[in-house]
Amino acid sequence: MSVETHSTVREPLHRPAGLAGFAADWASDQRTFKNVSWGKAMMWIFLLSDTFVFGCFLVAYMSARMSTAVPWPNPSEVFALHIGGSDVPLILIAIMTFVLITSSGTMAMAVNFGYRRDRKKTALLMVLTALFGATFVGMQAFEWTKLITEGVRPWGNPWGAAQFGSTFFMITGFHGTHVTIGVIFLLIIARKVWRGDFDTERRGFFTSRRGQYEIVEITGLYWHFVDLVWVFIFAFFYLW
Amino acid sequence: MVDIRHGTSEQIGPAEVEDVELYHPHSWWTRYVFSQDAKIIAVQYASTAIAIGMVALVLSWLMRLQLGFPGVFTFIDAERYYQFITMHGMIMVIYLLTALFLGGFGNYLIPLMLGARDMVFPYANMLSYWLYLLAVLVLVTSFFAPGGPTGAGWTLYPPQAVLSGTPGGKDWGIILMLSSLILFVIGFTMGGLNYVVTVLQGRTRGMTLMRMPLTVWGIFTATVMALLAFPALFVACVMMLFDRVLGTSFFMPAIVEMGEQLQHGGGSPILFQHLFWFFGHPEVYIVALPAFGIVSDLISTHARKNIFGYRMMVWAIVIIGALSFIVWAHHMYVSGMNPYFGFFFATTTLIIAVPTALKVYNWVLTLWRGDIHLTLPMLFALAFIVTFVNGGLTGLFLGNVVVDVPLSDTMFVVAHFHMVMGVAPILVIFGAIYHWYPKVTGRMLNEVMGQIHFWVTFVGAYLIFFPMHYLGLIGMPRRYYEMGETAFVPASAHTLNEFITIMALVVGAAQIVFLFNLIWSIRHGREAGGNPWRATTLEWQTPETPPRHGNWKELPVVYRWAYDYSVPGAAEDFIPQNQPGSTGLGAEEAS
Amino acid sequence: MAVVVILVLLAVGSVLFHLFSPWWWTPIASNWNYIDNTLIITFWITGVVFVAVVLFMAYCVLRFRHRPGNRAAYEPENRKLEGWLAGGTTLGVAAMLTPGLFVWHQFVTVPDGAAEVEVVGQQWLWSFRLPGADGKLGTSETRDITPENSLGLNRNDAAALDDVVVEGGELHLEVGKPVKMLLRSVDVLHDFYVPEFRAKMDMVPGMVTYFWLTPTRTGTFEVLCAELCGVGHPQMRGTVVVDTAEDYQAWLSQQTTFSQLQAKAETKETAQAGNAAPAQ
Amino acid sequence: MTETTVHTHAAPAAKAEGHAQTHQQHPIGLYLVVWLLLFVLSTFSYLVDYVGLQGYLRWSLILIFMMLKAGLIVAIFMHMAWERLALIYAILLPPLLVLVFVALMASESHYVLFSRLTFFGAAP
Ligand code: HEA
Ligand code: HEA
Ligand code: CUA
Ligand SMILES: [Cu+2]
Repeated sequence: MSVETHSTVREPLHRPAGLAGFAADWASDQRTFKNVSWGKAMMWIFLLSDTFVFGCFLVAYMSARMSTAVPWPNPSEVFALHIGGSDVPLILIAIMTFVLITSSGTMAMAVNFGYRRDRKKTALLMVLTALFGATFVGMQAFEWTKLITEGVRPWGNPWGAAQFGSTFFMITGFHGTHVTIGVIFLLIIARKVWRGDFDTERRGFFTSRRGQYEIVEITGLYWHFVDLVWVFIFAFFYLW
Repeated sequence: MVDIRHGTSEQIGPAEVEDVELYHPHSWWTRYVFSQDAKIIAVQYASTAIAIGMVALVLSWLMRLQLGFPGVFTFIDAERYYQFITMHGMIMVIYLLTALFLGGFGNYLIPLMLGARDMVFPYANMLSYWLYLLAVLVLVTSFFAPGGPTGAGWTLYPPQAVLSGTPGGKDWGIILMLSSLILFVIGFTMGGLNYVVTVLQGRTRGMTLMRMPLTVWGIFTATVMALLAFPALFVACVMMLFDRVLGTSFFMPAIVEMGEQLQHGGGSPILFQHLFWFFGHPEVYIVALPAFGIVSDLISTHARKNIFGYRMMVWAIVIIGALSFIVWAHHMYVSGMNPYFGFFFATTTLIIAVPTALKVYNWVLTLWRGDIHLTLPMLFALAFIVTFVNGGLTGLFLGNVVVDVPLSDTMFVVAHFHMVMGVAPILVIFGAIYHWYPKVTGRMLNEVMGQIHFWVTFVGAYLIFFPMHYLGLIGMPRRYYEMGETAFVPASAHTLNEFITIMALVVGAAQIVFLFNLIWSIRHGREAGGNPWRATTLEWQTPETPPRHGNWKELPVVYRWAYDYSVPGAAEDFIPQNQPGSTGLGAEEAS
Repeated sequence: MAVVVILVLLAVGSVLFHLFSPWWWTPIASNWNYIDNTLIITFWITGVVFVAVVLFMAYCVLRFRHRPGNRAAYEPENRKLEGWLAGGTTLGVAAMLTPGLFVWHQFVTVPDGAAEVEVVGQQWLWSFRLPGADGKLGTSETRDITPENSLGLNRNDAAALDDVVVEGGELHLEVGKPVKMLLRSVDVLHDFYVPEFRAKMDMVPGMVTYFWLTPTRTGTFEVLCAELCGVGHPQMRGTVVVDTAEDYQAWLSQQTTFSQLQAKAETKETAQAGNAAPAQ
Repeated sequence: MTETTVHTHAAPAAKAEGHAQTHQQHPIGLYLVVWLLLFVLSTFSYLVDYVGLQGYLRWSLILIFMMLKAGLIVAIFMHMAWERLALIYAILLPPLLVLVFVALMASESHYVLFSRLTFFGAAP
């Protein structure tokens, strides 16, 4: 009976799919998520945790809105824009939504080209994504200034429940922060891609780990998550 | 799939990921201070936690002095008293227990026990510690800030927490407290992701989840819970911070404070309580599950017997972890929440008693027909079972909604959670330190000092908190700076209070013996050798002791579960996990 | 060996302490002896379990402690035994929970006849309000609180005008009559707690909470605040007096109603105005 | 679709850690379709408000569109559809706890509101 030494790396055993695979994976050694790298697993679990953060924010918002005896300002009027002599409800928010979705599309493609090791396209698409993200944040800033000039404050507003302002600034602010961080990361990674770090497997400055194109997909996961959160904010905050 | 209890190399797949290249420190700073080695980070975490824990311990003496001899120690006025209990509670739960179990033991044991070289993301792991340290420092500064630390109680219930009737409410205290917590959560998340991913993705060949030592199971489950529970705390802190500094009204209804109308309106204090306990209850199990896991290994190792009902133990841990997210409102039975919640939460709460009970049974059944060595770790393990069962059972009083009505917010609650959290897991920590100190330093802790420490701490702590239940039964409320003259409190109760205080001081003194032992033994302790307890788990099979950066020369391969003690037919009474061959595999029972 | 002795001592000692120590709850003065009974049941079940577990441990340590040449048995698991233990525990838990839930149902369902009494908490004193002739409590509003209207009653609410207001004084209850305690706070959390009544409930600013009870014996009882409400928390005491029917009526007749209080305030103001006029 | 994950060039050639993974590589066309769908769905949910639907219809529509969008993003853009069940369940089950929280807090909020409307005069 030969105990094989560590260095030999055989072709991994074929793994069943479906529920059988589920059981097999959890019962297996080394890795529970087969074919999932450390970085990707980390990002997924982080996103799970972040889901709870936004979940709690939304729960708090729901409770505040459902338990206040004061009328809640009607978002579709508050967020209306005066265009061509008529108020178009929620239009800005709609546009923001589209911008963010678009950025998700470009991000998805960036990942794709990344794995094809097509440096230029990947970097360009990521920069494009970052630009859309920045646009989103910009429009958010516009939205904030608009509301503030109309007299909305964290502690009150002209139309009704004070919690309207507080929850609005808190939730969109927190989401905006996520987007901003995403933009920064996108730009950093884009630069690395452009420089070809991932072809030469250049080591990270802090972590001194070899760079992989997979980082593009991981950044993508984060970015799509930000978009995902917006889907819920859009439904619960603006459409309710 | 590999059999839980044993396997031959044929059944073990090839390495799926290539061996990581370690980060090589270039300077003394990157080696010992800004180290990315989980073992060093663990020691940093542990020392910081113990240091701040000592502060909390001293605070507990001051509190006891006030409760035992009201009016004697005039420098403890009401304000200070409330600041003391708040800091005492918060430090003990978050900055001592959580940090020590997950950051300390987690960092040290997970990679070693799983046969990994290090955590999967050493850099984030390092950041985690430094953020934790920052959080601690922010907390400490609040002691020196104008107005002092917050005195809102560790539950920080608004509106009181941010009003002038409470110490630190309108000063810096509460702001620093909340900021510190936010930092802690962020820092912990970095570490937590590390622990979870290392357990899920960083195990060595042959190490299946069902072969992990229960220690890892406990810490792993607790970390997952923390990653899902801390967000609620984070959100609650952010919102209260806004209420305090921006004047929002998340938790603030219309309020007349000392005859003056405040600007707030429409908020709901109950909302904070729900957010807090949605975090808070999982939190108490976060500090309990690692203790469960560790104590299982201590008992098994020192009784030279496999842990009884391993699978049951694992499932119990997982089920407790899951259930603990739907019992939070048992802290709010008398909070004025929707009274019909009582039915739901009382039921879920008492259900948790069943898996917990099974763990207790399996611990004692592991002793049955064992070969019990009464070493220090074993003694502490036994003490843990006694105190935990006692505290857990009083939990059933409080969980049973009607019974909680008279007992809630009395000293009975204080006695309950000290017995179950302030004593039981702490005893496990001590046992664990006596158990793993040889691996960390290469030397044993002094036995005599250890015995003194054990007896005083165990008996003393029991004498502190067992009688305390009856103070609560009389009706003595908690968080009372002084009972004063109260008709229904007999004079004898005050005598009991004095007794408790004296015991607390005695037990406290014993901790100083322990600390001295910790430092003294680094130099003068008996040489331990690689595997002094003749244990099976991987951390005892490292080539060097203390293990070097990277832990192994060549990664170990695991052929059996962690509990092959006293296997029939085996030469030794233990078989290390990385020992191949089918000696006494107990294959019969396996199926 | 010492361990065995200590473990046995702990188990036995705890039981003896429970039986013979002078520290026990105060004599009950309300209908909630159901709660006491549930508590007793819980004490017995958990007590048995505690003693059993600890003594079993002590026995194991005594019987299976290490002696040269000993070797532990190899016994990974025993499904049957674990099943039985799980079942037994479930029974024990059920035995405690079931009566508990029944009593809780009583606790949350207020009997129809119950008279309403409002308790108002503020840092750090208690005030009370009883319905006037109309038997109804009027609405209130924290925003309306002024020095004259310290409980913030709603002047425009007819039901409020005849309400009896007791500021910082004693609360009197009629023995044998179920009362629904409506709890309100104007600043922070408090908790209306009378140990002899067993029942307690937080008072939450921004909403009104409640519990009900029937006083079963006359006497004077101390009200404590059982929710941390700032530095004055332990000083926040009050008094509840449970009266016979006639004593209660006698007390009630001496109380002032909201409208009377308002009137007093008015006259004061006009008086001041009068003095003020010639001044210029 | 799981077989897409199985073809892995882990193999002896496995170099640095990341290489043992499958690459989530899928036809661009698919992305474009999803992209389009997301646009359409967003437009729909916007129209729900624009047209001014109310009551249950509004809510069911909003929630349906929301879930569809979320589903598409997670399944396709985040490649969840191609991951193995082990990961899918690990990530998608825990959020159920949040749902429990939401449900209970909804009921709690109703209770608080009821209390306020019953006992308080003018709006706070
Ligand atoms: C390590 C921490 C820890 C642990 C493990 C527990 C465990 C439990 N706790 Fe405790 N609890 C706290 C820490 C902890 N608690 C803290 C810190 C507080 C106060 C917070 C504050 O307000 O400041 C608190 C408060 C608290 C309350 C709120 C009291 C109040 O404020 O009014 C309640 C109510 O339900 C409760 C219940 C329980 C229950 C049912 C368990 C169960 O999990 C116990 C299960 C264990 C057993 C039951 C023992 C083993 C079982 C057997 C040996 C067999 C039993 C057999 C039968 C039942 C037949 N706890
Ligand atoms: C792990 C948690 C923990 C621990 C260990 C302790 C330890 C102690 N606690 Fe405390 N306590 C709390 C958590 C804890 N407490 C909490 C959460 C509250 C609620 C606060 C609030 O109401 O807001 C509280 C409140 C509280 C009160 C109630 C105050 C009041 O309501 O008025 C009292 C009163 O006696 C008290 C006393 C003590 C005493 C005498 C000790 C100890 O002295 C017991 C004896 C000592 C030991 C068992 C050893 C412990 C050793 C260390 C901690 C050293 C560090 C660790 C190492 C060296 C490894 N504590
Ligand atoms: Cu009022 Cu405590
Ligand atoms: Cu709890």
